[in-house]
Amino acid sequence: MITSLAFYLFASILVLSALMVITARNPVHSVLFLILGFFNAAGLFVLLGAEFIAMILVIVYVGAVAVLFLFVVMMLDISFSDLRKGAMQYVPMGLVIGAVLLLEFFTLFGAWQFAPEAMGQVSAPIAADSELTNTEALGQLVYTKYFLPFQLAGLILLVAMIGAIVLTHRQRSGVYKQRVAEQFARKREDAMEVRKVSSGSGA
Amino acid sequence: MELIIVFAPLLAFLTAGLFGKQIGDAGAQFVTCAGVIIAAFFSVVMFMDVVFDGDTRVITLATWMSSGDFQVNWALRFDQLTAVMLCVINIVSACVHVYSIGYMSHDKAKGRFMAYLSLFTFAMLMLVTSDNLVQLFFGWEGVGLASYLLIGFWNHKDSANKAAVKAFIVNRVGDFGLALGIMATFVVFGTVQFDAIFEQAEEMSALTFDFLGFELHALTTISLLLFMGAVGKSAQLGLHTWLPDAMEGPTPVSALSHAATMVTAGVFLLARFSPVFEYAPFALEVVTVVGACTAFVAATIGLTQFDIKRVIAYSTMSQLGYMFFAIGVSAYGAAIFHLMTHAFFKALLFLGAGSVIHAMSDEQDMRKMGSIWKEIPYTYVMMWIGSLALAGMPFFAGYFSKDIILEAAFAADSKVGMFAFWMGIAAALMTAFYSWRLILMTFHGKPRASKKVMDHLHESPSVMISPLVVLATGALFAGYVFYGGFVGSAHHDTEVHHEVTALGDSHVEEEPVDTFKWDKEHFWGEAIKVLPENDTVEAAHSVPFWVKKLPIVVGLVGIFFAYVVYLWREGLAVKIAAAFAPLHRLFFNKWYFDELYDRIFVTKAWSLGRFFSVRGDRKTIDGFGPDGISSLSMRMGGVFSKFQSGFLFQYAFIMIIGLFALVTWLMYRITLGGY
Amino acid sequence: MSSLSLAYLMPALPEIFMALSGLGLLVVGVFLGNGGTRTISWSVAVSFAVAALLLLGLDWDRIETFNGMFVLDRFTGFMKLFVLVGLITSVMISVRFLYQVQIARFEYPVLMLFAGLGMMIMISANNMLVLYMGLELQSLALYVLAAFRRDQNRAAEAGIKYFILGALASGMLLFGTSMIYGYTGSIDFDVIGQTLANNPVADTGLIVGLVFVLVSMAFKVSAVPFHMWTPDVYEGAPTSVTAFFAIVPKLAAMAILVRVLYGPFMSISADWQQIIWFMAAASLIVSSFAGLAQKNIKRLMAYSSIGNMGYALIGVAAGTQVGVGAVVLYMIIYMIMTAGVFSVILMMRRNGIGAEDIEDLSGLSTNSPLLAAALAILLFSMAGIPPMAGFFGKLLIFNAAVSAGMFNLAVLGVLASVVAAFYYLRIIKVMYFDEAVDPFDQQIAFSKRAVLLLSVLFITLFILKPDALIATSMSAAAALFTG
Amino acid sequence: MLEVGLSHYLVLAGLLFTIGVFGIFLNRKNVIIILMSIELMLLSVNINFVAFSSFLHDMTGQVFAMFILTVAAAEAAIGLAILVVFFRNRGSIAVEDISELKG
Amino acid sequence: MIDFPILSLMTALPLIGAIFIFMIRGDEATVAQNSKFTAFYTSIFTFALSVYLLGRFDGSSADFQFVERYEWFPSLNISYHMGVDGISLFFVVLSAFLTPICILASWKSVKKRVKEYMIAFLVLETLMIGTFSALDAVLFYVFFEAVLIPMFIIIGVWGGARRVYSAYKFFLYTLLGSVLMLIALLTLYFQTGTTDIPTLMENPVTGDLQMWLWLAFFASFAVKMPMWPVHTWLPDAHVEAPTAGSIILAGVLLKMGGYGFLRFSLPMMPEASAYYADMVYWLSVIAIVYTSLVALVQDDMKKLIAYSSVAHMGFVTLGIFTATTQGIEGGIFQMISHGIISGALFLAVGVVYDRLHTREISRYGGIVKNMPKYAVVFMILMLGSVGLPGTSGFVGEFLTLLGAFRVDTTVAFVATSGVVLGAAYMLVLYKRVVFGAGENKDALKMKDLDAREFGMFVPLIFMVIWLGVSPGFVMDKIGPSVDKLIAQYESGLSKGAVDDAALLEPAAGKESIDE
Repeated sequence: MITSLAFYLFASILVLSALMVITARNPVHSVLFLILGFFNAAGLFVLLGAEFIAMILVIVYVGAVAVLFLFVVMMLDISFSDLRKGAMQYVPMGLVIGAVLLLEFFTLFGAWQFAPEAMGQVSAPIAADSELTNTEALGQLVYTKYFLPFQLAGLILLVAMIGAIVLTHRQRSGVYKQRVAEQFARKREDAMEVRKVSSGSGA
Repeated sequence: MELIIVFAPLLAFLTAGLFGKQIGDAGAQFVTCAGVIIAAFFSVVMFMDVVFDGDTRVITLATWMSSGDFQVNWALRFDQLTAVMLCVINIVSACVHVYSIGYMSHDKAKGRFMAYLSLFTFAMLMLVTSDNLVQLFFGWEGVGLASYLLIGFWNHKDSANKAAVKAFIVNRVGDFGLALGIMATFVVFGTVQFDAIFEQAEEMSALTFDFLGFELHALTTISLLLFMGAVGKSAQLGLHTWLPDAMEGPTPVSALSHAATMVTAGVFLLARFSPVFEYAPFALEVVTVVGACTAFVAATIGLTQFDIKRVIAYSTMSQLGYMFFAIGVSAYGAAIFHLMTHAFFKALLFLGAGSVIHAMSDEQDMRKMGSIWKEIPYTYVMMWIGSLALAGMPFFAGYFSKDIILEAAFAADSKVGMFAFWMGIAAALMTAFYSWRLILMTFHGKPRASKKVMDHLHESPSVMISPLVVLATGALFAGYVFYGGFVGSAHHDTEVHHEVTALGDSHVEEEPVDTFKWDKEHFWGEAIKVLPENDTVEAAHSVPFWVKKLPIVVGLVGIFFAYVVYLWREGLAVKIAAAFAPLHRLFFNKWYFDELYDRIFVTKAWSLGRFFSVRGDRKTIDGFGPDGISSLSMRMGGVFSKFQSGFLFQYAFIMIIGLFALVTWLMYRITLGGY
Repeated sequence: MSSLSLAYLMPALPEIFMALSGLGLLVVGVFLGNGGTRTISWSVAVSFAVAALLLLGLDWDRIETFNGMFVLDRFTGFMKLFVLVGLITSVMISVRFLYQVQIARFEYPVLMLFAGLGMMIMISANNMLVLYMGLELQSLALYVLAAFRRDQNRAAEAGIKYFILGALASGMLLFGTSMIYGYTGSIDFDVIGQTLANNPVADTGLIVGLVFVLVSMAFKVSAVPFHMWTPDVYEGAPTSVTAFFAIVPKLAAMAILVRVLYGPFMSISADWQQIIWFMAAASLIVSSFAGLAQKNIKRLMAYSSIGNMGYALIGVAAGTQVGVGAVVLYMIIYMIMTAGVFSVILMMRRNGIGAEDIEDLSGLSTNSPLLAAALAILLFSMAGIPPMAGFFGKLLIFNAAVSAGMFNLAVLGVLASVVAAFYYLRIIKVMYFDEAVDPFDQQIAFSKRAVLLLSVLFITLFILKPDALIATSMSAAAALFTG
Repeated sequence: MLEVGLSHYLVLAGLLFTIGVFGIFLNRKNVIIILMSIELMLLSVNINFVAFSSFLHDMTGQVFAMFILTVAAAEAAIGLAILVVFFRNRGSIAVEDISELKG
Repeated sequence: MIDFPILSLMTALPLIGAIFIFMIRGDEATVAQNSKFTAFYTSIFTFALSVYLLGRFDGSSADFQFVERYEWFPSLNISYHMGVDGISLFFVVLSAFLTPICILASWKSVKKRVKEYMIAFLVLETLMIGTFSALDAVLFYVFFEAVLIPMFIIIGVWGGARRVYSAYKFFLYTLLGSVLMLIALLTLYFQTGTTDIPTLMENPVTGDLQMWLWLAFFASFAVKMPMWPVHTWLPDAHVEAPTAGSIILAGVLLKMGGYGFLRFSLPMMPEASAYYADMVYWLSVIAIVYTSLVALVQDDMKKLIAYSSVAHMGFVTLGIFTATTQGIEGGIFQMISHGIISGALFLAVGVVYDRLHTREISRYGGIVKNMPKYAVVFMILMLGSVGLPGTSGFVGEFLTLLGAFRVDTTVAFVATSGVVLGAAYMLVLYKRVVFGAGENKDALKMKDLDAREFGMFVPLIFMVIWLGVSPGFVMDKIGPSVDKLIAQYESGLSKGAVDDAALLEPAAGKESIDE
């Protein structure tokens, strides 16, 4: 019963905040609603017994991704005064499509069926009585069975890093940096020039 | 010998045509004349062989076409009919060749002209010697071509070119029928070879076959189709319009091809097909009616024309009408007889007219002639002979042949026969009238030409006159001499028979006179077939007296009227014309055939062509086809690329719609679609 | 649980080598700085070559590793081999270009290497998770490459569009995967396949999940209506990147599409055949017409690639071994043609500035007849006119369609090919019939010449011994059907 | 209804997914919102995976969700980087401004 | 029978020549000169080979001769299979005969990009010969469609003012037709498992499918022929193409359609051929009358002749689908004859076009004065086109009509009327161009044929007359093959009837049960 209530609470806040994400005028608000939504989703995951996912959702998403969003939103400092002109032209059709799509999801998900043998062929059954914590179980799988995707995830993050750097990193020409080696290599002759100034003319 | 007859003109043509520059004009004239004269000589020899010895033969030269059961050979057939034609063609042609030397002496392209004449002769010979329909068609079209070339000889003249094209195309209309006739023959008989066709004619006489969706009597259909070809070539009513225009060609051409030979090809064809026509009585009736009408209509037009050559041309047409209704009443022999005599006197008339034109510095309008008979006496005489023969005055060639035709028509004892007879009589009256109209207007009365022309007036050189003499001989005696052979009969007209035998004697000295029978049965052998019940020529010998004499009477009446109107009472002609104004206008305008055809066919063809070209091809087919599709594609390309608006949300939207559509469709199919 | 023995790693040797060499080259690149771009580029090309050799050295009979998540068989081996060939080509023809447009940064080849690695993994994936990871590895690298010319507005725009739509597509992939997982309880291809084979009447949820997966793959191969990114990205991305996009990822995406459909989902082929049918038809129609309106040759090539994917999808839709063989052959021929065409497009530079409009080719046949002739041959091949190789690709595709009874698709395909021929012809027309304009810069890198020459030779000489490649393609296809 | 089952989670995920999708094409103003919509979609996927995982008693779904989170983070990084590049060029990240390439 | 692959050699030789020309280097004039000579000698040599081929051909046999067969796509059971029978023999020879003439015709008139031009022509020759000697459907298709490429280039690069439009139209139109054929070919392949033409000919398809297949083949060949109403590309293509292009287009390319009908439609789909025969008849007849009328009003010489080609091809399709010996032999003969005559006519137009640079009929007139030789040549060709007996045009036309008459007199009747119209437009053309007072001074300044030009016409005219007088040379060699074709066709019909009966039987039985 409590779980049910919790579910409805989390779910309704999640949906509402999701709606706010896409409708809020101020992108900063959107990000904040997104964070709210993530928190609630984390709650749902806890309800489902997936504590680890819930935790990383909070840590990775709220802590990193959403903050990154916030950072970018603020950095880019976009004026949001001009309203969405002409955006309404898609709304009616979008609503219709959305409604039908939702209806389809409802019918589909409202009576979800597993394949008859689905239960029997799970490859990594969840241990029955908390022999392993959720995190331990995940850890065991990730480093053994899912070794390949794990490595790939590393590469993906590497690529993301390279990409982010290659796209945004700039060598600014007007920035003064301290170059120690240069400073040491500097000699007196380089710094000083002795000129003879002929009389009668300026320096 | 057979090859020489046919191919000597061809060789002459090739020599003169290909090497005209090398051998020069004189060389060309010599070669061509020699070629034709040699051919003429051997033709006479051949005539003896075939007619007197009955030595008919077929010489196969080579295979022409062979496709499945369709076999056509290049072959030369020499039978009595061919022999007659050979003589007529080669003799007239020889005369014309020689005459042309003089007539064309001022022309720049003498060699070309002579070459064309020889080509024409060759084609004509191929036509008459062919042993099958297809080769006949070859000659048929060949003469058409040669006539086209000759009519358009003065190719800088637009009128000549137009006339040439017209001649060819109108002839083609006839050929269209002929070609269909040949095909029908092949389909019905399984062959196009004459003997094979004729052998089967009788057994096929009840056959019907599908033509244009109708179930028609086969032999009648074939006959009518062939007749259509003949109508075109022989300028019968309906397809005659080219003939008067063809007078644009040099006069020797008119004499040779548009009087003596080519135009008679139709008669020849029908005579050749007598074994088939005999079993197609309806076709014969049609031929009779068309022939009779032609004879009449052409004569009416002849009454009103002023161009000397056109008058003769209409008279030619009229005479051809006689020949056709002769055939229509199964008097094939009579038709050929008239063909032969006509060849002589009409060629004579034409060449005489040519001589006049030559003398009058190329003037052809009779209204600008007159009072010149003293200046050109030989020509004048020749014209008289020709006209007398044409008018059917006794003892001239035309008398014999025309009379027998009219008698045969009468003797046919049928409605169409009588119709033909009376039309023929009417035409005979008019013929005599316009013949003398021609003579009187041309030679008598006051001089109406300019002084300059009158001063230049001169008699033609002997190279032109001598051929006239040869032809005049024919016009004088051919009828009398050949009457027995062509149409005579041992049973009824013994008198003529005996006389002719005596005359013919000189040619056939080695022949024992008593075994030689100079009558039509023997003369024609198997070349012409007449069913016994249709033998009108035979019956013609026993028609009532008035029938026999009526043509002479009307002829005389015609001549008399001509004198009245054109010599004794000048100005009467105008009054008569005014009195019968509508009729005169009708006649003068050639019954409006040209205008009618122009309106129905020529203009329509052009406007239809333009319609198809612009509205059909460009607007409809291209408009809805390639051009339409391509512009539609371009427009669609524009539409599709407009979808590519550059707006991200739209792209996403389209993706979502795609997804949505697929999901919805599948769910519909699975849940509701009863899958 | 098997240890990480060498035998365990062997089947993935080329990939492992690529990963290591990528890491190594990255380090080297950092030391060399951007001046080392050329060196790194050629090193990357060499790495690809070595990987290809390693791949050839392996036994291609079906073998699985990494707990059944990675598979090497004739099909994957063959496709990966050609992916590597395409990668080598792409690197070769882009080196000079990077310097020309001043984006010579060593990350570029390294990213290509990682993208390539992602494709290799993706092709060999035997598990939805690996598939997703490979796909993302590839995609992320591609997003960056698209925007690589960061000082240029159009490149950045291309990057954004590609990225956002790509992310949307991978969201769909995941959503679909989750449904498949939810139905079968597994993400392994083999298990999914087994489950579906046991349940011939598939569940709606599963099919909808498949639709989502298919849509994301359709996005990768740019099938209509999920193609919207293609023209913009092709036009906006730096030309060398466009060349790369056109040559390689399509091949990889088509390979994995085929593997997914003909592997786990083979038993419900009746369901997905219709979806593919629809996508193929839509691609053919849209690309052929939209191509007519293009002026930019890169954009035109985008539509051309959409159309070509349409043809390949016809083969996919056939649902038969012949169909798959045809797809393999078609994709390979398409890749080779595209490589040739893009090497020409990369040569289109006038006074140091890239020319991208079709009109810029005006009168090329007088200025450089050989180049024009080569391009004409390639374009005729693209239009599917015999005796060029492109014709045989289409021939096999249509053959597959006909033998699967899909006449309507075959007819649509040929009709679309006629419309498409129009825009290929337009380029030829511009080159041959129009008046000459200024000639292009004459200095052309040897590598581009070589690629062009090889491509043209392949296209023209294919006819002499077509069976070599056809038979191989067919046997590659057979690998999907024996397992 | 009160008993929360699998379907509840799935429907919730569906709802979130739809909202995410809507966010993409209804938004005209700011690309960042689109990125956030994508995050919402990924979240819905994660809910799906975790829910299935829970109800199937199978860890695989959670493993998958974990990797999705990882990749999503990487994606976000790349996406924002591209966005920054674009902003530097154009001075705007309004969706309607991203329309130079078209046709 | 023969120990070296003559057909492959003939096919490859021009290509080798083209490669040779491709490698010629040097300054422009030298390249042009050398290209011309290389092309000419290559084509002459090819022609010599074709004469040899003709000499070695066993006219009494209906079999394919000079057969070569090598593996090509063993995995798909498609092979490189070449050979000729009586039907294809003369098309091969015709191609080889016309190419040197084309090259001569372009000797002076083509001034730009001579090298490419010659390459295009030699490649074209390769493809033409290949098309007619291919005995594998896929191989045939490869050659058949590849022809579009050089022709497109020829029209587009060396063509007239609207060349681009025409080149596109030509290319896309014919491509559209042929791709549908490709699908049909594949279906045929799927049904029978082979693309080998002789095998397919012996095993005609039956049932409903062939109706569709036939239509697909028809789409291709009808466009190529071209038949009404898909003919509109032809006038445009002809008008804009350079002289030699028109010669080849009219002389050979149009024949591919007719050849296709004979090779594919008739033997492989006999029932459908019989079923659709009426439609073909009427399309042919419409083509004859309609396009003749259109030809009548053209102001452009080439366009007029192009329309006349459509009309003449109408006779061919008419003849072919009568499925009678005369019809088919006539159709083939008509194609050969038309190839020579219309090729020569286009050449004749080219001669004056080279001098006056206009094709407007009204700009000419009276040129018989200054160009008597030309007038004679043109006259003979014109007569050939009109179908005067004694020229090759007559034989084909007459035989096809004869065949048609056997089958349907109404059709024959209407078609024969085309003969009249044909005479009309050709004579009017001739009159307007050659005869007349000659008001255009430029036209009267034109020089007569020079030796090269005259030399080109001589063989053409010789052929026109020789084939007209003695067509047996050709017909005898065609005969056995045509007989065999008809036998196949008829056995296919009867077999089809049996099959259909078998198909109907169970249905009938079922019906009776239901009742």
